[in-house]
Amino acid sequence: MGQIDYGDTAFILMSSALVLFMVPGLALFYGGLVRSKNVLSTIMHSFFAMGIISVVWALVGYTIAFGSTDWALGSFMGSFEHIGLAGTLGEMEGTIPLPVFIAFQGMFAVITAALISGAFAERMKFSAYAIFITVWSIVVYAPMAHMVWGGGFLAERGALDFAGGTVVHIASAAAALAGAIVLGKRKGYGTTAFTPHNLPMTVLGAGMLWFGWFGFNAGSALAADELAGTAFLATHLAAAAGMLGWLAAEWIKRGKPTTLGAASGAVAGLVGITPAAGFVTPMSGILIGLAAGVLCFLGLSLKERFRFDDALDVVGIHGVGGTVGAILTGVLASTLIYADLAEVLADVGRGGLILEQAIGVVVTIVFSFVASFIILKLIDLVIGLRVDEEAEETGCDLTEHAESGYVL
Amino acid sequence: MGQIDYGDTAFILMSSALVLFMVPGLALFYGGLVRSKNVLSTIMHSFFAMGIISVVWALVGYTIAFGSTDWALGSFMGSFEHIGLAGTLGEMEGTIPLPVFIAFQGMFAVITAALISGAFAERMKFSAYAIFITVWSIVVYAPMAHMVWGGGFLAERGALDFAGGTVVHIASAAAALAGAIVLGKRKGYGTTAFTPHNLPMTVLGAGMLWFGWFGFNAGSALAADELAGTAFLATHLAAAAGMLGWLAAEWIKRGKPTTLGAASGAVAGLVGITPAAGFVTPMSGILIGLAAGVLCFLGLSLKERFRFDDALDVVGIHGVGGTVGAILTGVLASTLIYADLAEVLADVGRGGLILEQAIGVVVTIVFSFVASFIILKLIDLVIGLRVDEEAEETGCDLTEHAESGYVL
Amino acid sequence: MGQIDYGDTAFILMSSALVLFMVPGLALFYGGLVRSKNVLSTIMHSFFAMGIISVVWALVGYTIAFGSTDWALGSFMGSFEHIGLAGTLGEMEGTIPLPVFIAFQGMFAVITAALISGAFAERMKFSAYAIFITVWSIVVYAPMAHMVWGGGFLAERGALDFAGGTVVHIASAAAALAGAIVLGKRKGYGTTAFTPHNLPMTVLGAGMLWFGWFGFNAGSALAADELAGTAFLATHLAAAAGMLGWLAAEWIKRGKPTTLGAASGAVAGLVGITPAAGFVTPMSGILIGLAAGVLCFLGLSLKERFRFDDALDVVGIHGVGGTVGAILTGVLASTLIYADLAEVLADVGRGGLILEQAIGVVVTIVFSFVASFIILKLIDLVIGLRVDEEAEETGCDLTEHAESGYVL
Amino acid sequence: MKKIEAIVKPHKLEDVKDALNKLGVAGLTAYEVKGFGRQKGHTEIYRGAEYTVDFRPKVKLEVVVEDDLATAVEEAIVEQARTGKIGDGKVFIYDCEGAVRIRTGERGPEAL
Amino acid sequence: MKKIEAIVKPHKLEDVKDALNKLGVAGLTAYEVKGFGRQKGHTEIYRGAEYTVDFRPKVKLEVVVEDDLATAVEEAIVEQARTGKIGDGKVFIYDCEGAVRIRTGERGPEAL
Amino acid sequence: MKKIEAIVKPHKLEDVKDALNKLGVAGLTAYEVKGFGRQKGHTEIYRGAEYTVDFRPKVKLEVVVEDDLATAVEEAIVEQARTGKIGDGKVFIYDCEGAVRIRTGERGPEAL
Ligand SMILES: Nc1ncnc2c1ncn2[C@@H]1O[C@H](COP(=O)(O)OP(=O)(O)O)[C@@H](O)[C@H]1O
Ligand SMILES: Nc1ncnc2c1ncn2[C@@H]1O[C@H](COP(=O)(O)OP(=O)(O)O)[C@@H](O)[C@H]1O
Ligand SMILES: Nc1ncnc2c1ncn2[C@@H]1O[C@H](COP(=O)(O)OP(=O)(O)O)[C@@H](O)[C@H]1O
Repeated sequence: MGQIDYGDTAFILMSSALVLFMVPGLALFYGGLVRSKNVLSTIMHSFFAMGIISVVWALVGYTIAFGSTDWALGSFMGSFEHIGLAGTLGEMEGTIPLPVFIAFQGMFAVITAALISGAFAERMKFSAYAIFITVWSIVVYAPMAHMVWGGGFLAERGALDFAGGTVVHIASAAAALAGAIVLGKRKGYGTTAFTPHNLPMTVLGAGMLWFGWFGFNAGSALAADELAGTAFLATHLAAAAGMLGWLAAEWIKRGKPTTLGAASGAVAGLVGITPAAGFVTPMSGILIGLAAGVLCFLGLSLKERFRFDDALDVVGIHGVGGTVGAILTGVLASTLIYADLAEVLADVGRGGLILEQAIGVVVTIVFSFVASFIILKLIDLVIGLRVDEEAEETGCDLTEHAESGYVL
Repeated sequence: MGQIDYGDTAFILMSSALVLFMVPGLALFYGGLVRSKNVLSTIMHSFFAMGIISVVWALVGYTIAFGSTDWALGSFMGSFEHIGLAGTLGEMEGTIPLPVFIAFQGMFAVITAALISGAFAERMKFSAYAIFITVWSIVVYAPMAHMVWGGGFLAERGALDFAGGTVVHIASAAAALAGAIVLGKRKGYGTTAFTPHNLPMTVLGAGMLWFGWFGFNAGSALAADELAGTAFLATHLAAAAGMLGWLAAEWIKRGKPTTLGAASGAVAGLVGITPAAGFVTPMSGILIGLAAGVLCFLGLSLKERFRFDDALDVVGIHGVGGTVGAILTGVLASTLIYADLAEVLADVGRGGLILEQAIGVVVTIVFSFVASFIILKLIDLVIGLRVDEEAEETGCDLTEHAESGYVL
Repeated sequence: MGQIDYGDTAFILMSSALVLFMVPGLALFYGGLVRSKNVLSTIMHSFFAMGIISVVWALVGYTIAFGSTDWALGSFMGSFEHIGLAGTLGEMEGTIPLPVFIAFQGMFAVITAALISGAFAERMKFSAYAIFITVWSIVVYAPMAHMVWGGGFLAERGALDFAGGTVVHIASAAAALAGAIVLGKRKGYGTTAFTPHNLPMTVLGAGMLWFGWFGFNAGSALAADELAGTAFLATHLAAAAGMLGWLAAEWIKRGKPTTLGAASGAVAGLVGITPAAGFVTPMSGILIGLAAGVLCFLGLSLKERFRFDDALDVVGIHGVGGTVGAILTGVLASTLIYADLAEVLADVGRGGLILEQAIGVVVTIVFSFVASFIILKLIDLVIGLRVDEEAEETGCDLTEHAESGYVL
Repeated sequence: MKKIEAIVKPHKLEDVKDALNKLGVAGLTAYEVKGFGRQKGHTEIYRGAEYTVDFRPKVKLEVVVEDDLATAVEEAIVEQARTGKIGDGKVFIYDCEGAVRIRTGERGPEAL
Repeated sequence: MKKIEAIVKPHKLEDVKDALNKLGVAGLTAYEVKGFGRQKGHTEIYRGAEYTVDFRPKVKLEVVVEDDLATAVEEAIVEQARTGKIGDGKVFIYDCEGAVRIRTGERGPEAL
Repeated sequence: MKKIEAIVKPHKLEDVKDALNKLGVAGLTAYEVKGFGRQKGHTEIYRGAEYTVDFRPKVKLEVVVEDDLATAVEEAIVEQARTGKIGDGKVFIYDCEGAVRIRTGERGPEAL
């Protein structure tokens, strides 16, 4: 059992707080993009995840993700030894107390669930949403975390995912895609203008996300060491370059650089660097950010081509960005940052590593999409997923929550 | 004199920043709940506390709270040796430099004063408010902090209050109750609808509070150690469970779960866990949060039953939540987290501990209520507490500050 | 090469995150002050700086600021050895990894560029703005940072600037002055009312700035030690006193204390303490804050006297506040905090130190003003600085970014 | 039919609506307006500069009624909206030539 | 000239505008209003207390047209704005005595 | 009495108000509206998608005056609100049958 380091512990405690802070950030990022009659229901999607997923994490999520691999299903999920956090007091995870690690990882569970909700905006029943993310977090997220970080089979194969490119972003985007398909389009989609009602709110949300992402990525070093430092810097530069990439693409294709583009591009860059942050040099962060910014901008057209109503572009940003990041992690991972890489490269070569990354992406998409699809269909059967037409017209704030966002 | 630990110091510095950040969070939490014509005056209540109380803390508050107990009134207030922070440079508090401790504690003084203002919203003169919180912080808060944390008589008796259930929440709620009574009801109370003007603002405020509360509770360990870690996790789970408890109660009683309910419930859970965070296991955090969430929801009806206009429910949330937390701290305190507890239990038993907690609550309520009542009456006599009728109708933003919140 | 300290590293990583968070804070602080038709373009000024300046910093800014002094122009700028961050991995800066220092300093480059934009609000072309801050950051900011912090000639002379009174605040204010003059007044200046459209947004921004400033000033200790602690406390008290100073001046001169005054005064206090934070006692923070609060309030009249349209008072707050702070640093620097001061005082005396501070101020103003003026004139010649009249009337959000801030 | 427009203090809207409802008025339309009049405006202060704002927040309500109800409506509004202080507002009466209920196509007084 | 005022459901504004435009109406003015009528309001809940809100969001549009276009305009509005559900709104017709185009000073029907 | 309604560019409101005030008009009412007309709208871009917005922000003001002041008021508005560019707006004149000052109960021109 490790010896506690107070510096590392301070850092992960604060990183946990930062990741938690991303959730209200996401609430605002999403909330500003919908019409004002749905601002609260959209914000509630993220905010409520802070409640339900945190409790679920303590009860069962943690043990499924990080319980022992030493049982029949150990490649896919941890054993139930830590149910209700049993046996976690007084333990260590490296140089930090285990409860700190549990808190840190719990924040990831929360934000991942919340990310999905961007595809559900403006038409989903709150009760259905509540059930969905609860089940999803147990059945999809926790096993995914186990497979990649908890010693499960993807970890075994050697897929690199520093802070959650697959586990967080691709998994949530695949669920979002399932959601957009099962829910169907918003009333008026294609004819009515669904324009953001409050972009300053969205930019504030993006600022909070950027800020919190330092905890997400640098904190994933689980220590306040040089690795945390390079991950921090790579994260920052990727966000910056993501903004520039998106703005450049937009300026060329649409003639104007937009504020929403700047915010979206920064998020795209952050998504892209997530799997890579602890494996690449800071300067590679610029490349990854640029690529993610441009490709996510182009990825927006996916929903038009395939005609699904991913209201707030979870697929376009987290799906595309996560995939770009996962692949580029394979391409750009550097022994300067990740010494063990030398061995991997000797073993399977750069091509083999990239292939492994691609396998991780595909497994995640397939698993999360299929599972999400099934869960959603079941909920739809039993209680229905969608508010009725009139409620959609009135807005979900009033019909689902009996509240109005603004009385200015 | 202790040896400095840079990890602990880093943690308390950042915790201090987080606690400070709760104050603008509170400003928005409260600000969103009033009508738009009072948004600035309500925000100003919290924001101004950051100015006046910080300075007052450095000048006299700190020495009253943490000056030596070694004089005539030592059971009730510290000696004046550190007036103007005299003799604090180069000193240590455990493993952190004393100035860091002073800053950390100063933030508590600020937020406690600001909390009261929820009961004053929409009708109090700014000048009266400014005088009130200044006097209150010196005459009520600093002595309370001394009695509980500074070696005063409640500390002596063995009351447990990790991060301020009594000192912060109950003390401010008792003052709020006095304020609601002395000020009287808002014009139109009972006939006009006093509905929130900007709930996204309130939710953002709640998010900032949750984030900052990690500094508040985990920081109260004064070290980045396992205690900080369990306090952090207990705090997070209590907030989450508080949200769930409130929403469940609301869903059952009113038929809808509301966004404001989610935000209020999270705050209730955070209030409830405040005295307990460093004495209970993380899983107990869930129990305390649930209890606080449900009971604070029910506690809202107090103001109707007793017909006082506690505009933003300081009594219902901080009073009820603080009391629930203080009592449950006695019930759930665990030797797993707080080894010294064994001795206390051997001494007075669980019942004795709970009794001690109850005594702490009662002393705080009586002291703060009576003192606040007297201060308010005196101010009312001399300069008047309340804006005139027409000003109330126009809104305090214009009449007290010559400003408008929005020109959208 | 130093030994890494995890506590210090944790602290500077978090401080870097806090400084980054000041930028969306500034975006909102400024954004709330303009008319709603310019809210996004104003926010974009700050937000975009997070993108472009971060990348520019990694590419060339860092090496110009902190590259070796050991070459021909070493007194004015660093050598190009670290272009593209070459040769920075695996290095240390004191007890923290060099990449952490690079990230921390990069945030300063971002916020400094963003600060200038307050003078450009409501009338500048986005393309011209983008070019301006890019060039300015390379040609003005990085050399200034070198001269004061990187071993350049002002450092040599002994000017004290703990966290950027000259480098950040005076340099940006001088550029803002040049901008206000070259751009000219907003259409309708003097006849139309340019009143803030969303003061709660501005107060939130001020809260974020206050919070982030702890990273800015305390982080400038580059360690989580007692110096960081006193700098933290001095910063906090100066912000508080700045608010009180401004409010008092305003209450006397205008008859009302305003919310915007509270926010502006806090920022003024923070600006004032920036150069001083690591050289003065916490109690001196109160004096500096009070002075900055009162003098910045009075400094607002400069723009009326000299008839330039510094839309959001960069000169009045950052120029005046930075100057007050720089001079008072000379007056109040204390050997209790800064032991090496004894030597300086022995050498040149208090008067000599103050003179040196004044020289630092003058050099910064002249250099930044002249360079900014030239850059702006060149951009104006080539692509034009200002949107056309009709665009100004419609608002820059629509014309520059094809977006609307609100559809409430 | 007559159209009656009233400009009243914002906090009087509910009372007026309730009174009209009791009179048998089945519908009305209201919106926020800025009023300039004898009631003087106010001063706002931002960064030390004073701005005079001449407009006051008011609510305007419009109701179309059959001719014979017009006087009663007018009186009810005046009664409910009066505080006796300057700025209480006005009632204006206009002629309305036609009305249609969109849902049913009913015309004239039937449509109200 | 006639002034036609219509109170419609907010999401119908675009359709109505397009229809009028096709009829040759060159301009119109719209704004958000709160409507009270047969369509009942809703309940909001804040901190456990229930509030009844009687007003519904509507959009009012106004268009001044030459006399002979009035009927067509009225019909187009009714057609486009109808959903058949309660709360579809009303159309009111008034007489307009004069019109001026500010830019040119043109008067009467020319000004429209 | 006549009711004069004008739709003008938002930044002209203050000038118009001042001019009417000089003419002896003691009160008026204004509010923000969205205007559709010859002045074309604009395009907004969100996440790569383009949206056309046909409506422009305008301010509408209403003033009821005695008959003999109507022409002067109309002219003053046209003069102040004119920029000569498309979208300057319109003035419309209507008949007003009655007016009441709520505060005093005064009726007719006295009420203005
Ligand atoms: N001639 C007018 N035309 C249109 N609106 C008017 C007129 N005169 C007053 N108003 C409206 O009535 C409101 C109240 O008028 P004011 O002169 O302030 O007080 P009072 O109605 O008590 O005489 C004004 O704010 C304005 O909205
Ligand atoms: N007499 C009236 N005068 C003015 N506006 C009216 C009147 N009656 C109804 N309205 C407006 O028309 C809207 C729709 O009326 P309502 O009675 O709810 O439904 P419907 O038009 O289907 O009968 C109301 O919300 C209100 O804005
Ligand atoms: N027939 C009409 N009825 C009502 N409002 C109109 C009408 N025509 C124009 N308007 C209003 O006048 C404004 C200006 O009209 P527009 O045709 O754009 O320019 P201009 O007045 O210069 O001819 C429009 O935005 C609209 O608000």
